[in-house]
Amino acid sequence: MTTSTLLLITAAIAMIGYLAGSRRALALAGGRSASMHSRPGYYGSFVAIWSALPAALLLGVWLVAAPAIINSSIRSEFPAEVKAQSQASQGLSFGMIEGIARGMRALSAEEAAQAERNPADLRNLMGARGVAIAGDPEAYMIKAANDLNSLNARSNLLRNIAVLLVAVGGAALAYRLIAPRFRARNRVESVILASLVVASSIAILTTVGIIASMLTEATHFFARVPAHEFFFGTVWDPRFAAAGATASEGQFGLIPLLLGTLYIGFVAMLFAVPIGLFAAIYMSEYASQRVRSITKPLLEVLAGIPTIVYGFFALTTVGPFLRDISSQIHGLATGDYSNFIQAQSVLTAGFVMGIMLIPYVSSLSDDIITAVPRALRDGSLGLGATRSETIKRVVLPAALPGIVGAILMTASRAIGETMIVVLAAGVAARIQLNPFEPMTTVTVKIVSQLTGDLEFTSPQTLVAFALGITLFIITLCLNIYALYIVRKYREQYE
Amino acid sequence: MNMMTEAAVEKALDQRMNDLSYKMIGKDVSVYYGEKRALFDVNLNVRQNTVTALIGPSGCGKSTFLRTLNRMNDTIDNCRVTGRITLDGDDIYDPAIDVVELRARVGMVFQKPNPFPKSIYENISYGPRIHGLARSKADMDQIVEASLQRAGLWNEVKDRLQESGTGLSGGQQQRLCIARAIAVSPEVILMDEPCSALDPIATAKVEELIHELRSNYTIVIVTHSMQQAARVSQRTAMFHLGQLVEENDTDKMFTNPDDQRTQDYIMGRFG
Amino acid sequence: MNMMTEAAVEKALDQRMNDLSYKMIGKDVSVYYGEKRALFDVNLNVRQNTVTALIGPSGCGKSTFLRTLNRMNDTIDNCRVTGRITLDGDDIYDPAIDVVELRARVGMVFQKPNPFPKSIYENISYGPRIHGLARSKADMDQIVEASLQRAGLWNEVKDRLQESGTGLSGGQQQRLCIARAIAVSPEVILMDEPCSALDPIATAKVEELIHELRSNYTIVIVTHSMQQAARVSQRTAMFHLGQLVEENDTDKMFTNPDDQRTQDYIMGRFG
Amino acid sequence: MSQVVTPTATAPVARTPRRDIGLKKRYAAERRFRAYGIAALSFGLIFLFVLLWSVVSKGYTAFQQTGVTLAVEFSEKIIDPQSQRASNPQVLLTANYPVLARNALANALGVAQNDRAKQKELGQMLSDGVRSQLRDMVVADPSIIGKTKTVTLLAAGDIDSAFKGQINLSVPQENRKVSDQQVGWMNKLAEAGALAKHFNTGIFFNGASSRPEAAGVGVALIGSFYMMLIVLVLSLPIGVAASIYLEEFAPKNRFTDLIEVNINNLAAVPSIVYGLLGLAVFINFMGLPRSASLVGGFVLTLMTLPTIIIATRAALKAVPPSIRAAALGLGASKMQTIFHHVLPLAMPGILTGTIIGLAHALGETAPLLLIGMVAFVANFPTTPMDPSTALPVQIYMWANEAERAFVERTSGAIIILLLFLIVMNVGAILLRRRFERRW
Amino acid sequence: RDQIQIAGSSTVLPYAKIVAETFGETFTNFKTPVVESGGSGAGLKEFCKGVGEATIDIANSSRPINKSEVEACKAAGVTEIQEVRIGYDGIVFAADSGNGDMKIEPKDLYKALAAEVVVDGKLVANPYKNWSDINPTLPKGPIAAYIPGSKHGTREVFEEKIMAEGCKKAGAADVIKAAITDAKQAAAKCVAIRKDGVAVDIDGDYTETLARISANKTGLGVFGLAFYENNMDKLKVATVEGIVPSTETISSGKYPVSRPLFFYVKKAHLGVIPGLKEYVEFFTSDAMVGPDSPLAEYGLVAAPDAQREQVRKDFAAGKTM
Ligand SMILES: Nc1ncnc2c1ncn2[C@@H]1O[C@H](COP(=O)(O)OP(=O)(O)OP(=O)(O)O)[C@@H](O)[C@H]1O
Ligand SMILES: Nc1ncnc2c1ncn2[C@@H]1O[C@H](COP(=O)(O)OP(=O)(O)OP(=O)(O)O)[C@@H](O)[C@H]1O
Ligand SMILES: [Mg+2]
Ligand SMILES: [Mg+2]
Ligand SMILES: O=P([O-])([O-])[O-]
Repeated sequence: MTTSTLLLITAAIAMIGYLAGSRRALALAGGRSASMHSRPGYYGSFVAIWSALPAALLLGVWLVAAPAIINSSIRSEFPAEVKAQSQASQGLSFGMIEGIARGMRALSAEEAAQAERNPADLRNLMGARGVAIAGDPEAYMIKAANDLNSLNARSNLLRNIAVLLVAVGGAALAYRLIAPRFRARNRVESVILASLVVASSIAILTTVGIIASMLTEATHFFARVPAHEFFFGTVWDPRFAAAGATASEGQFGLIPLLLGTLYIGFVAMLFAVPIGLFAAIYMSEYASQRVRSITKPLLEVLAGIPTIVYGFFALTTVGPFLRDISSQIHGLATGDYSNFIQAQSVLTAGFVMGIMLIPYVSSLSDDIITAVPRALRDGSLGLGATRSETIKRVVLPAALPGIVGAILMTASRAIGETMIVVLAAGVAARIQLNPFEPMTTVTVKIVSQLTGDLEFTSPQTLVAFALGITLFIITLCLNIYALYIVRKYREQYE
Repeated sequence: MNMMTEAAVEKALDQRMNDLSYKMIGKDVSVYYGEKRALFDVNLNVRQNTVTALIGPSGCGKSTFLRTLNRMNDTIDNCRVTGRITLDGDDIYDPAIDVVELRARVGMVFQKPNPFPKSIYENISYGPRIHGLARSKADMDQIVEASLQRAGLWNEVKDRLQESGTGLSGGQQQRLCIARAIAVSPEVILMDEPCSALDPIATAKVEELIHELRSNYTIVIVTHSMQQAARVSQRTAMFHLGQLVEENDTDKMFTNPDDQRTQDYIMGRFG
Repeated sequence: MNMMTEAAVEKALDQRMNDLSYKMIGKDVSVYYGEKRALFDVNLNVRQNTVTALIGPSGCGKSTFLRTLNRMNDTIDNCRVTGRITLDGDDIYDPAIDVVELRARVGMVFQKPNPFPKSIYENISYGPRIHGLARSKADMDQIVEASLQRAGLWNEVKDRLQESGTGLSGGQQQRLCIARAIAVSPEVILMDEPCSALDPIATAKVEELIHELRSNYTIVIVTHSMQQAARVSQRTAMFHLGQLVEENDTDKMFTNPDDQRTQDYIMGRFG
Repeated sequence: MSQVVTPTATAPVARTPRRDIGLKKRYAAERRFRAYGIAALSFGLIFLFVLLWSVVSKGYTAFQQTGVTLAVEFSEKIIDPQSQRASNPQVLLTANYPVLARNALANALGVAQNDRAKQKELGQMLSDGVRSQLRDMVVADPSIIGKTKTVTLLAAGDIDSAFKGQINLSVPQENRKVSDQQVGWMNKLAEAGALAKHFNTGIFFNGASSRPEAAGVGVALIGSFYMMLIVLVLSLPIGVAASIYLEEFAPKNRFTDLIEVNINNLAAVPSIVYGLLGLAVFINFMGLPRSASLVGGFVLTLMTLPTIIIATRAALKAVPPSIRAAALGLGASKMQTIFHHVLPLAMPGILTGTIIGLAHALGETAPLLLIGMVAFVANFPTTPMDPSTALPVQIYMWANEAERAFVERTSGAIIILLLFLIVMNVGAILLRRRFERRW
Repeated sequence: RDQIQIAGSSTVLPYAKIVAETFGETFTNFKTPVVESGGSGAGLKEFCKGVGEATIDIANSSRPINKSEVEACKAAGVTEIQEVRIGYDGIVFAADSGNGDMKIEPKDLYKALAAEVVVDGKLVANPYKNWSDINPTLPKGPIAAYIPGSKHGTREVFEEKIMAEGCKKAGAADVIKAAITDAKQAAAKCVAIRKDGVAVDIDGDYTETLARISANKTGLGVFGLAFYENNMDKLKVATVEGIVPSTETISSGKYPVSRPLFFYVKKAHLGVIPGLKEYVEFFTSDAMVGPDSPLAEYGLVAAPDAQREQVRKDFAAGKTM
């Protein structure tokens, strides 16, 4: 029986439990289910949960634990000289044994016997069955493979019995608990609530994981580069240190990257927020249902275009266009046709990124604005307010928390974006305030330091982790501030 | 009740007013919600400086008619109005008409109180501010206080003007909405059951307000209370199943109506 | 009015009931909205199979008290209740109590009609469905029809059961909410001004419903109409500024109240 | 009977002077406001069309592929000179099939067998993929050996580009990859009808290849499909469940505030960091295989979750409390209230979050880099545990290829990705429209 | 695991892809290897994670593995690493095809791109604006150069073979040495690139450089030979010290700017991962990396015969680092 059949059978038991539980509840109620605490379905679900949940848990544990146990028991049988090798190479041998075991299952009984007698034949025999193994196996491996196969078979049998027992047992236990005053709904709901909690904890686990996966490497970085040079440094110039010819350490100033991140993000928001918000307002308040139902998904396509497309769009179209137009303007004004907007610039990146971000603002805001009850609009319109006054003073304030949520999400996306910045604003880390000049962002550097030719043990690569953690903390602070603002201005309608 | 004597005075006044011009004229007004027809060729005129009461069983189209008078029906997606309604002789459904101005001139108090989720102060000051009716903060404070006073809410909320309007009790919200509407001093005030959530004393206060307003404004009020209709209005219109059954002097209506259905309704014999 | 004679019969009945146990007992109930105290140590008991009317000026705490009886106050963020309220002897604020079951037993009609943005049919059938009160589609149809009939809405909506409940007129929405509440046959029904948007006939219909329900259910009703309180209730409680001023037999209350304030309020002398 | 008064019966009244409520200015503001709306919407749409146009105009040619139809002689002399295929099937696999194709081409163009230089140039006109194409034919049916069959072979990528006019043929021949001789042959074949453009099914169904003419997004499509399925199946329920808990159940305190802020913050984590996380957790810790779409799906799920949670929470917040009160008052449990009333009303917002989150996940490359999905994968994955790539990865990799023929294919792959996106979102968009209601 | 897993350099990727694909077609009982891209450093990092089925088998690299990396490898249990040199990558300078002939000397490029140059015996911030300011034979337009960003190994080669060389030839090295005693710092000064936007770092691939050159016609870009050969119709290549870059001039060592390419194999995996040994043998065969092979056709500069033979021998002998 494979795992999926087992799961199917467990599900079937749960299903039967559901039906039996509901039945029993109905019977107890004497047909008047109102005399029971909960609806029959809840009793059914209660039984089903008690049958499926422990069984699934057991199965999960088994799936994790059994291979580990079998692995160690096979390894304990390894010949002494193999045991003397490192854990890693033992692991490799085990991998090979697994391959052989897979192959043995494909062989017929006599072929298997032949292989056991003469290990040198094994590779050819298996090759003929389409199972590739890398080299000629050693003699002990065939025995181990056979052991592995039989252990696995035994474990699977045990597992199936245990899981099915638990499923049936759980169902029976729960079934017996059914009584008129038994609060099945509450029990079922608390299981649902527990699963909601589990779902929310994934977000927390993710955070923990992100921090943990960056922290050790970041500390390695700070062991090599003083923290103050990183946090307060104004020059970003990590020298190339691969082959060591010019192996000076370089400078890891965070400030230019941070400024670039905030600046480019700001410019992007400058395009995305007004455009997205006005588009949302127009779609939800002015446009006909038809127009809205077409334009909204269309705008959403903007969020799905891969960012590399935006990047090349900026690189080949927007950047040169801005550069040329600036030189024309400059020329008309002063007679000197030199451009004041660089082809790669904060403006180019902000603009193109802004386009990508439009749907982040527009679609969600549109939903939230639409959800504002009509009575509020009527109240304002009935006082003689124009549509725009109603929107500005009544609808938008009422929709504020959602809109701020959308804007925060947009800002987050702007901070996390790489490809557009690389292609539109370049990778030069500089401190300056002219939007027509290139700058770059923290994210860009995280990606490029992680994916380059750089020696992975060097601070040049490790700095990516320090950058990641720092960015994480800075955006956290910005978000806390945003939450505070929302709380302050929230208007809860009835 | 001392209102009855007042009503007599009103009646005399009414006689004089009768020959005054109509403030609003509705001719062959029909309203459709999608396929469903909610009003059937209603012809009803609203006299200047008069209180007109609309009565009729629930669902007969009173609110619908009221909303046609300041085009609040426009905000309902599938709602369609035919016929002609004029305000001071101008067709309000004329595309050239300015709905915003119309609604500023024809104010409305809705059946379900709908305070903005803002502070009580802002609820009231909202209208005056958008119309630019207050020249200064002091001016505005004064408007807010006066409006709340007139709606009989001032005493209850004067210490909590900065709290949210949605945190008020049902009756308080209703009075807040009345105060909000009168704060912009419209020429015509449409009130959809303004006293439904009010206790007798608050009701009396609102009725007093209506009396007071009447000399300068035109008022149309929907009410389910015959007594209230009799007390506050000079003219009464009776709706039934989307049709205007009868429109008449209030006195006549309640003593000797022309239509049998009116008679029956007032006597409580159908609904 | 023929109700008066009925009221006499009721009175006789009431005498018998007086010694029956209380359905709900409120002891020293206080409610705070944040800092603000809305109820001050209210001691009010609700008798079984009796209609109790809550009266008092707008904003005095009637709705607040009503909401404490089925813990709807729980849903208001900053609201806090102290004191003890029991239903059939069980403290309903006991952590062990199942609020859901409580609310299924103590149903509520809100002051502002709040239909679900679903079809009329679904509005009514929702409660019975979650409580498993219907065994079949036919059963459910029957419940829906009966509830709408009893709330006096059936004739108006029987052809449009699949249309949205939010597309009804104000009074229709109110009756829809009444129908929705009685569809789950709770033991206690709390009604917050159930007739505020209803015309006299619809009101009469609802009052008739209350009469009818009374023999099997316990009813608490908030009303602003003294007449209504007199007509439908056996017990009346008068609130003022968050305090329970007096609770008494309705007859006594309206003829010879113990408290001066009650007297004044009923006479329309304050509010 | 209603009293009918004709409007004409009323005498015109002396109108009281109208109050000045600043209408002129307010209307100007109103018009401006509306114009901003139209401008904003048009701006977005115009750029969408500009982008689409720039992609489609460059990429539509990728859906055509130049092929050469030739009479190929499956000569035994070349395939199996020693006639040992019966005993050793291996010879059929290792035979020199490109020679068959080259000979066929030489025949068609009348090039002598012994002109080595010309033969080499001829060979370059055909794709290297002819080897496996012809081999597969022979292995499938060894009886064709010795016969002549008409076969359509892929032209080499450079010939394809030249034939589509994408190589500048006006530069001296040493500055381009196709020689004048080859161009001459190409034109000759085209005139004879042997060389023509066909619909390029390979771009949809082939796996990755270093030869542009044989390269396709097949593996990437499957990988993206698996990943999107995983993302949808995991992130939507988890995201909605987490939002429900946080918005409706969680006590409002510092800790839940922290969680809220933290989730918002997760949205700002650069996507490559999710790759780091995936590498650490799923590959190094849990021991899942590299380059597998399962891991990719998990990583993208984590990346998408914040988007869905933020959108869902905003939508839940926007549901009026009166609806909740109505249901609770009927004795619905909180759970029932939420699942029966609140969630359906919040559905449009949830679906928007899903649409945007999935769109983002579909187009993301960086997190896949560290878990080994930015890779050359030629074998088709059968399960999500097998190595595969994703559409944006294929686009990214093709965009970095040197060969000219990959330029149009890059745009072609983008078109395929957008089509995938549209197919993926259509359901959600329709569903969202059903849930939208105004009240 | 029945599939070879390779990761590393994006420069080696195109070659590895060709080999992998041909390998898969030739050895039908093995699956086609998976070749990841992601940079030499990232590839080596994965390589040095340890041995076992969960780790990669081969790391491609456009630079030799570093000592500290070998140590990190050892620490993780990857003790036996076999190095395979596959050939050379030529680095060429090219401009848009619309430009006239370009002849580049390291000293001219140094003057055009250094942060500080020597004028009248003194170090000053680079004053040059136009190519022709430096050398009248160069084009008239403003200087613009698109050079590999510091994440690329090519950058190092560029600094070593052009900047440092040019620094010496232009006589700046002596002036710098006179001013700065610390040899390391002096060397760093020599290769410091100007930061006024004239020299633009490219962290992306050559396609990006090509796009930038198409958008800015007077710009000079740095490309790999293979990339250039595929885009000859759009590019005009520059001679360096009078030598035209080609596979011949590079393999003979006449053209100065090139770098070796490698891959690294885990010896421990050789007997365990099916096809691994065969793959390496296939890769190093003349049919793949010889002068007339598909890789050479693509643009790889083949190593001299003796070197290729040595590589094969070393691998067969199991020579580790
Ligand atoms: N959510 C709330 N937040 C703050 N204060 C509230 C809230 N709800 C009610 N109040 C206040 O509590 C007091 C009692 O309100 P309640 O709604 O109980 O009055 P009520 O007797 O029902 O009045 P009405 O007849 O007008 O409905 C009022 O002063 C009201 O403003
Ligand atoms: N938005 C709507 N969509 C569809 N039908 C509607 C809508 N609003 C009202 N109706 C219907 O139109 C009719 C008239 O409604 P209206 O609200 O005018 O009644 P009403 O006289 O105000 O009643 P009530 O006293 O109950 O408020 C009713 O049958 C109602 O159901
Ligand atoms: Mg109404
Ligand atoms: Mg109330
Ligand atoms: O990817 P590279 O290591 O060759 O730059």
